[in-house]
Amino acid sequence: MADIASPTRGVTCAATLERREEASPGVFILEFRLDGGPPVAQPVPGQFYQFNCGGGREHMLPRPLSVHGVTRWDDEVAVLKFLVESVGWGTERLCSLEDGDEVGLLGPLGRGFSLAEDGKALLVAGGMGIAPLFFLASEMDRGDKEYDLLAGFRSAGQFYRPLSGLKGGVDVYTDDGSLGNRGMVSGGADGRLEGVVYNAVYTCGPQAMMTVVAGISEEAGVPCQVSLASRMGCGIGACRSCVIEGRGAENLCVCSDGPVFESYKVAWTGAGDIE
Amino acid sequence: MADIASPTRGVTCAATLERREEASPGVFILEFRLDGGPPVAQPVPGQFYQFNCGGGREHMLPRPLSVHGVTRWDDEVAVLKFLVESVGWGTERLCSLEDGDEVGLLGPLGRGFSLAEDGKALLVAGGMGIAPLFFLASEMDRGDKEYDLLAGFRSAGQFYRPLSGLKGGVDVYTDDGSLGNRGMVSGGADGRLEGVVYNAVYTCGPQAMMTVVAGISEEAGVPCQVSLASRMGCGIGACRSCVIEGRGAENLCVCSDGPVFESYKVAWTGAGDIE
Amino acid sequence: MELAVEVAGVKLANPVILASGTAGYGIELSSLVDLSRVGALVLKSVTLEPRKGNPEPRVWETAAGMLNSIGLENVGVQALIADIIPALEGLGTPVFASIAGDTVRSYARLAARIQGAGGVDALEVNVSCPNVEKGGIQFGVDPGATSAIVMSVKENCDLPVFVKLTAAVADISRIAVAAQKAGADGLTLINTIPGLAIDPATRTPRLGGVIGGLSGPAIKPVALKAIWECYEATGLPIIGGGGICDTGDVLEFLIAGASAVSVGTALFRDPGRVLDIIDELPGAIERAGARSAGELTGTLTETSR
Amino acid sequence: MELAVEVAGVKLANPVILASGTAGYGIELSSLVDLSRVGALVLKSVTLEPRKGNPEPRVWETAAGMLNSIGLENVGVQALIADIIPALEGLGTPVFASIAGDTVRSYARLAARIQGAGGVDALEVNVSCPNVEKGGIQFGVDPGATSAIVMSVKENCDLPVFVKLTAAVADISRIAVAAQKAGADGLTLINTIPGLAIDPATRTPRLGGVIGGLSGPAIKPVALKAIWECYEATGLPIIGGGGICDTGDVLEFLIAGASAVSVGTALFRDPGRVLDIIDELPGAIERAGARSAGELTGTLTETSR
Ligand SMILES: Cc1cc2nc3c(=O)[nH]c(=O)nc-3n(C[C@H](O)[C@H](O)[C@H](O)COP(=O)(O)OP(=O)(O)OC[C@H]3O[C@@H](n4cnc5c(N)ncnc54)[C@H](O)[C@@H]3O)c2cc1C
Ligand SMILES: Cc1cc2nc3c(=O)[nH]c(=O)nc-3n(C[C@H](O)[C@H](O)[C@H](O)COP(=O)(O)OP(=O)(O)OC[C@H]3O[C@@H](n4cnc5c(N)ncnc54)[C@H](O)[C@@H]3O)c2cc1C
Ligand SMILES: Cc1cc2nc3c(=O)[nH]c(=O)nc-3n(C[C@H](O)[C@H](O)[C@H](O)COP(=O)(O)O)c2cc1C
Ligand SMILES: Cc1cc2nc3c(=O)[nH]c(=O)nc-3n(C[C@H](O)[C@H](O)[C@H](O)COP(=O)(O)O)c2cc1C
Ligand code: FES
Ligand code: FES
Repeated sequence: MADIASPTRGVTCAATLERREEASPGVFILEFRLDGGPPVAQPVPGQFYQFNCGGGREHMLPRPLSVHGVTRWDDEVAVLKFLVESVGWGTERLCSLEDGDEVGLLGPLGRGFSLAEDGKALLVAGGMGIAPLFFLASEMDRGDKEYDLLAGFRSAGQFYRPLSGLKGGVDVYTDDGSLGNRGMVSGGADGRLEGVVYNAVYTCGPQAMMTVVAGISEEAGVPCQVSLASRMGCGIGACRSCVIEGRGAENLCVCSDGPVFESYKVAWTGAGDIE
Repeated sequence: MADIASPTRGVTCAATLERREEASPGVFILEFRLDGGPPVAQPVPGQFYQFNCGGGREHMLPRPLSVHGVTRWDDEVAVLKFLVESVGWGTERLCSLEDGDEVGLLGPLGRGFSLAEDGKALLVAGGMGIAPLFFLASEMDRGDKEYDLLAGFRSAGQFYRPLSGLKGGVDVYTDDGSLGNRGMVSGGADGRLEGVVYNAVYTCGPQAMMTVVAGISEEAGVPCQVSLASRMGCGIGACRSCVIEGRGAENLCVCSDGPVFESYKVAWTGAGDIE
Repeated sequence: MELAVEVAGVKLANPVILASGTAGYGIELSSLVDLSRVGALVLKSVTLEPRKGNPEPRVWETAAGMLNSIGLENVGVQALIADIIPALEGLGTPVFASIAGDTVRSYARLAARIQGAGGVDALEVNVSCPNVEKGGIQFGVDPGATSAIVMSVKENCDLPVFVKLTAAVADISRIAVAAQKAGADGLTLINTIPGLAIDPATRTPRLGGVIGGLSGPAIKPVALKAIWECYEATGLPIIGGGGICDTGDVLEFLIAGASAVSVGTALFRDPGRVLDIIDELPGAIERAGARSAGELTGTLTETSR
Repeated sequence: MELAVEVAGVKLANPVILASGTAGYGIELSSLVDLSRVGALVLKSVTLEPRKGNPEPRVWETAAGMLNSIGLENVGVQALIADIIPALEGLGTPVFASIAGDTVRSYARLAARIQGAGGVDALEVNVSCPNVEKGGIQFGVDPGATSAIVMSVKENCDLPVFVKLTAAVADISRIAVAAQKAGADGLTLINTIPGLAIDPATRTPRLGGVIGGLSGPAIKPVALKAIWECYEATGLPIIGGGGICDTGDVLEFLIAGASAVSVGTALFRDPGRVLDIIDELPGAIERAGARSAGELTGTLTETSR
């Protein structure tokens, strides 16, 4: 796993909501300032934080969320961006925080994407998979790396507007054709990998989609990195809650071996999804 | 128990905080407007409400609080006043509500004080026992009834300022003598019952204090009504959580037989206290 | 949407029942909750003689639950028959009486008395109260004792008999099978789980009775497991409960194997909640892809996701 | 304020221990939590051979708790001895190894292997894992099996032996007494309580392993009762845990009869919490009127208020 960005050691800290913006119905961009300033490790795309969303003793498990961007990270101030879909108690609570409200964070955790030295990359995002992949694309923009980004949404209403500001080529897919191409974003990836020459694929989204993207990448001989999800306890590799099956029938620990894996390491039947 | 105000049947409703005022450190006057307007029964002094203070599934039991006053009760609007000391999770939560916040209420519950037709009454309040007794005194003011009120506090800092606005005679006791008389309010009651002729005693406060007041009232031959407390479940007489022992070794149900009892009905060893 | 269910021959308009001990004798709740709308009412357990119960404090809140040590305070079977059951006549809702004894013979006599008096639709046999010194949970952890009690109850009455079991055993299905063999018509699962809470300041128990019974959402996973195992082992109709607060909970209990569900602790926060649950149930059942409450019973598939 | 305690001859700087299975092999936590400050570290239970554990999902949140069905995934005793224990050398904190087997013989062999390798201060014998098909909780509900395992472990090692029991039995003190007679030096109480959660939308269990073990504040009252009863019945030193989140909880466990306490589920919300608890403990002990942690152990008075 040497070519996947090596895990940095997370720290526990409190964070204060600085900005909340509804990106699409039920999906929010949340910016948190880390209280006490920036800790040692700045997160890389694909890494995640465990959120203690409050709720007293009723809710004992933290909620994992991928980093969506680094708004500021200097000697004094660290502000991180997350893209959160409200799907249950914890995310609903996060999405209804108000400026100045505090949460507990642990991170950055896990291994992020590891970028190829040069060449062009294909980024394939389905649904909330856009959270880490938009961060990745932004970082590639900063490093002047070439990429195309395929992004799938249920329909036009779910489109993530900041995509328009990216430097790379962005192609949108919707299930109902209400915006961009009609159909699955994995289908788009298929066409691309046949034609254009990419030297890496990075993907995140529902498991079915990642399974397809991993398959066609392998067929096309292009290395593919996938960002997986699974239900987590500790987030640091201690409790073995989050494991999925590797291709050698071994256990892969999503929180500390991943969440980003080379696609060929994963047994695609048991892998988790993010949506 | 015919001479104790008969129980009215409570209803469940939501209520919105209209006003919060810190009466003394950690003690708040909270005014709640009942959503949906006034239900059938207007509370009388000594009755209480069960507060669902929120907290998701972590906190399954409601918190009982005596009515402290009726700010408004007409065809459109019902606003009730409570005096709450922050002593644990639920009361802390109530005391940190902000205007416009909602809680769930059930009430009015239980039997309140029943007023003698005429003559002069002695009201003896210890600590938070002032909550129902101030309501009683205010009602007596409205009905032009004669009374003296003895109120005991830990020290001057705990003094409940609105007492100064009452029409009846108010005598204050503090444990440390920092305001009014030094010593126990029950001692004050002793002196009073020897000299002045009262035809009723109404008391609420710590159990030790009520035990003394009940004893000296009985000795002086003056009927005494006590407002008891105990840990509650349902608040409506269904679960038998709240019982205390009666003088005939029978069970008295604080929530529905009480919380106000004639003192001679209570076996003073097992009785609950409010502080 | 069909909400009506039949459990051991008792027809309920909907599967939502008020749990024993939390709704008193019904009368106390009647001005707050329209009892004609609930599926059934299980009365507080009664004993042969009236009982005063345990010393106070009798309740203590715990995380997502509560401990109670009421100790079976009750009016006794005589008052139940003379005062309570007649007062509930015309309610339009099935009434279950619940009985608790300290000997096999006392259960038999309770059953016979209630049977003789009439006016109830079914009998719940409480062999799992954790708050009494004699009987109670001591019977419910012992297949032999449970069996003997059920047999003697069945011999003494023709009412449908539900046996209320405790989950505080290594293998509840053994007890359930014993109850079934002895003739139980149904099971009620689960009673409270014994627990303790301590006041560190005084180093004394929070409850006058020292040990209490844990109820509320905290015990829901334990209840669901018990119901699933007893359903698999016996196929008996089950009234399932333990921490039910909303329709999602109700669905879980039905799927685990319950034919009807009981709401207890949640009544304390808001007695009206039980009617909300009933109102919301049709929509929830539909979203779960079923056309009736009964269709969900025992449909757990053992593969996840 | 004296925080140091001694449990079955093992000296701890303070009574707060990290529970087995929630702190991995220590290494994972070490950059987050200064492990030299905790009272002791109990390693994840190991088996003779490495185990892959149960299908995912393996955790599910419940009200004030969680279910887990890890299924004893572990690196096996060989890797524990070769890689883990050496890496923990110099930690300055006592390390407890935890062992789990599916036969009496496997426990004996595990004990012998660990004893031979050295580097640990005590042994925890897990006879209460609810998430394995063979062994685990099946042993822990059976006094005979528990006794046989403890005897064979004691024959094969000189380390202080703590037996970790389940509270999912009718009478835990019976099992505790059996363990004591067989030579146990201490008890660890309690392991998770078996439970079930269901996804109503799919009518499938929330866990790949179907049944999971319930932990967290939800089970605290059950744990306290188990500890109190086992303390009264055996007087053995007890490591008590189940839902501990703050110093108030720690005090309750000590008073019930624990000599040390273990924190598990609460680590997930905030691994650093355990150090806060240790920092706040002296003040809390003082407020409870004691001069040391040890002074509180087993001081419950059976009258309330
Ligand atoms: C590495 C990782 C990165 C993620 N990044 C994002 C992101 O950037 N944006 C986003 O909106 N969501 C993301 N998710 C999914 C997010 O964690 C879940 O939606 C969230 O935990 C649901 O919590 P809830 O309380 O709202 O829902 P509930 O259903 O109330 O949660 C109940 C329990 O299930 C767990 N859970 C439920 N769904 C998931 C899931 N899909 N993955 C993991 N645990 C789950 C929760 O941890 C909790 O224990 C990510 C998940 C993982 C594992
Ligand atoms: C009839 C009645 C009237 C009351 N009137 C007032 C009032 O006007 N003002 C006021 O400040 N307080 C009053 N109290 C006391 C108040 O109910 C408790 O202070 C409150 O319930 C504590 O809850 P908590 O969550 O803050 O504390 P916690 O300690 O967190 O409560 C834990 C549990 O104990 C119960 N409990 C704790 N203390 C008491 C108590 N003394 N009485 C009953 N239950 C208790 C709670 O219901 C809860 O279940 C009254 C109590 C009763 C029974
Ligand atoms: C205060 C209280 C009193 C109870 N009394 C009885 C009883 O008399 N008989 C009985 O069978 N169960 C009794 N129970 C148990 C409940 O009927 C129910 O089985 C248990 O509380 C679990 O359900 P819940 O979590 O919905 O409350 C009582 C429970 C509580 C909380
Ligand atoms: C994810 C998880 C894994 C666990 N694994 C083990 C284990 O391997 N061996 C063991 O003896 N106990 C194990 N336990 C039980 C804990 O050690 C502890 O006894 C239990 O969780 C109760 O404490 P808590 O409520 O503080 O978590 C595990 C618990 C959890 C939550
Ligand atoms: S969540 Fe604990 S090991 Fe991954
Ligand atoms: S609180 Fe339920 S009977 Fe009084």
